[in-house]
Amino acid sequence: MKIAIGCDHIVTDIKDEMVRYLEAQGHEVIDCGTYDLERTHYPIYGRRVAEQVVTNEAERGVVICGTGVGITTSANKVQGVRAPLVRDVTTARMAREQLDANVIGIGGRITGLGLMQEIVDVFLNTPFVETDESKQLIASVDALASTSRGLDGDEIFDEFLEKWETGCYVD
Amino acid sequence: MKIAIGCDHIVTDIKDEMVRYLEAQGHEVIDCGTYDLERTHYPIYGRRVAEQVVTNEAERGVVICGTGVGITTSANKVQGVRAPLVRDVTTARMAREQLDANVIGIGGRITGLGLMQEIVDVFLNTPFVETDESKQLIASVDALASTSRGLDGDEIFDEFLEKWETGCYVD
Amino acid sequence: MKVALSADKASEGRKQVIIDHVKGLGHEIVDYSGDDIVAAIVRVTNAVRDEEVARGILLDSFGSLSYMVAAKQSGIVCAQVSDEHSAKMTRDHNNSTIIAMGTEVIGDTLAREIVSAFLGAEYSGGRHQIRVDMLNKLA
Amino acid sequence: MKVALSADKASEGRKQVIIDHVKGLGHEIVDYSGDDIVAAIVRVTNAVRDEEVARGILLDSFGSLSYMVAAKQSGIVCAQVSDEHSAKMTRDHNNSTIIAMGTEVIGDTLAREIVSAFLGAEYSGGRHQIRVDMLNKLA
Repeated sequence: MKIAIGCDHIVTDIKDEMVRYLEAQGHEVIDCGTYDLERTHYPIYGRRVAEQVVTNEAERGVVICGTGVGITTSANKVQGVRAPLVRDVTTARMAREQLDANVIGIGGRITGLGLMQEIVDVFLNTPFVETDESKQLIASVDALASTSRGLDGDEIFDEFLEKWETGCYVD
Repeated sequence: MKIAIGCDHIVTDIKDEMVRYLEAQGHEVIDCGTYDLERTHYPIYGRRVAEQVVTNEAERGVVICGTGVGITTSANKVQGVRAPLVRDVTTARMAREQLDANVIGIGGRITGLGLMQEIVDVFLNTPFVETDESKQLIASVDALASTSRGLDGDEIFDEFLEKWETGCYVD
Repeated sequence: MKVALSADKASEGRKQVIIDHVKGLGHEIVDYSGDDIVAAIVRVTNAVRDEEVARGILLDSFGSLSYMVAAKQSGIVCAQVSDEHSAKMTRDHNNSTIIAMGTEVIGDTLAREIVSAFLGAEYSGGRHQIRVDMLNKLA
Repeated sequence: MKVALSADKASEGRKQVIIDHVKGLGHEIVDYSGDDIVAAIVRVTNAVRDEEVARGILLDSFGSLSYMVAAKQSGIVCAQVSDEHSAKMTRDHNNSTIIAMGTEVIGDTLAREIVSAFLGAEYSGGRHQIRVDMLNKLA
């Protein structure tokens, strides 16, 4: 399977481990970054993974940040993405069966690597179970985020990165 | 606080991170090993941590292996240890309040480092709430493992290590 | 503070646990649940965006549907959580104003503790705001 | 296979969920619960050690009491679990024959899935046996 993966700088090492794990299983991985430990911003990578999935460049996406909330929410803000954020195998399985989830979010500072690998295994291997109810729910979800600028490219974030460079975002 | 810590070779890096975290908070850490990635056996380190705690060399213990089951069970087999194995903050808090837990077990391949640190914070900072019921439960637990060889030293495992060296344990 | 709630039919028992807990913490709770779960979630996100309420709590069997629907709403940061640390950190770092929880995954006391952690934590702003601005730009 | 069960009073509802699930998986389940929770746990560990049953499941509010009591029994390897991966891996690596779960922490479906993972996994022995031998030496 072709899988897009993304992370922020808090969990780059964990993402790299996941890339090795997926490739060892024979999957083709599109690594959307980040690639090092330099401070960056999760929506950049969540959007990139989402774009790969909704344009069918990748069949599924995996996104990881500290709690998973930031990067998974950025992926969900792209129309057509259905991304649960999970800490157990069961939620991953049910999101595939009931909601045909196409991206999975995990918190790298919340969930350990062994559990994470099993979550991803089940996410990749569980088929969608189509029912009238599930089709209707998915249609409702996909109709949302109609104002999404998820396919407008990395450039949509430039205005904020310029403000960042000029020191507008300080602790 | 004086804290004994132990792990197996699967999670040495995570234990080392936890040692740094605890020392940065001003705790004194007795690192019972293991110290590197060479294959070893969790009961050695679970027993050592348990011994530090029940002989009052350390006030509390922290044990980590892959799932946490092996090393936490070895600590519990030492009389006087009360060690929950947790994946959430609430269970750690309640085990302090209700059972005066003196060792905490966590799975390094199950739980991420951020959640792990909060679990340990709460484990160290939550006081025991003494009630008639809790005193009675603790007395029941402490009466168990009366045949424990937990204070007989590392040597009790020598017979198995000899068998290991001669290749009696093969996959 | 004022807290909005939505729950699916299967989470009726958990809903009562959460209502009692939120009230016990001294907050007001408004129940937006209804037959159409997606519509109920959107009512909660609208109430949060319009500042009729300060926070939202979404309950369904696994939390995923509630999370996806809320996360897709413009200007909303929602967190799907099953642990107390995430509930706290997502306030601090993401300025999440809504959490989604799975009734079939989490027990009563853990659910209460997650709510306490979420309602008790504040956003720290600063460098984190660029990421929230980026989320809001996406949708 | 035959599975032994103990539950505290607060876990009565969860106990029924587990009984139904274990039976649904085609196994026999024997309820050892009683007024004295510690005594009930020991009855389960004895049944496992005497091979009257193949596995044990222990339920109480947080799982910690059941776990400590079972782990201290001679020749018993018990696992306190709240996720499916641990339930599987602890069979594979530790030859655990008993699991302890916290009713207030885990939801119904996650509890069922943990039981399925635990009952469906086998011990792989080999290098892992030295550690189990060491555990049994301790108590």
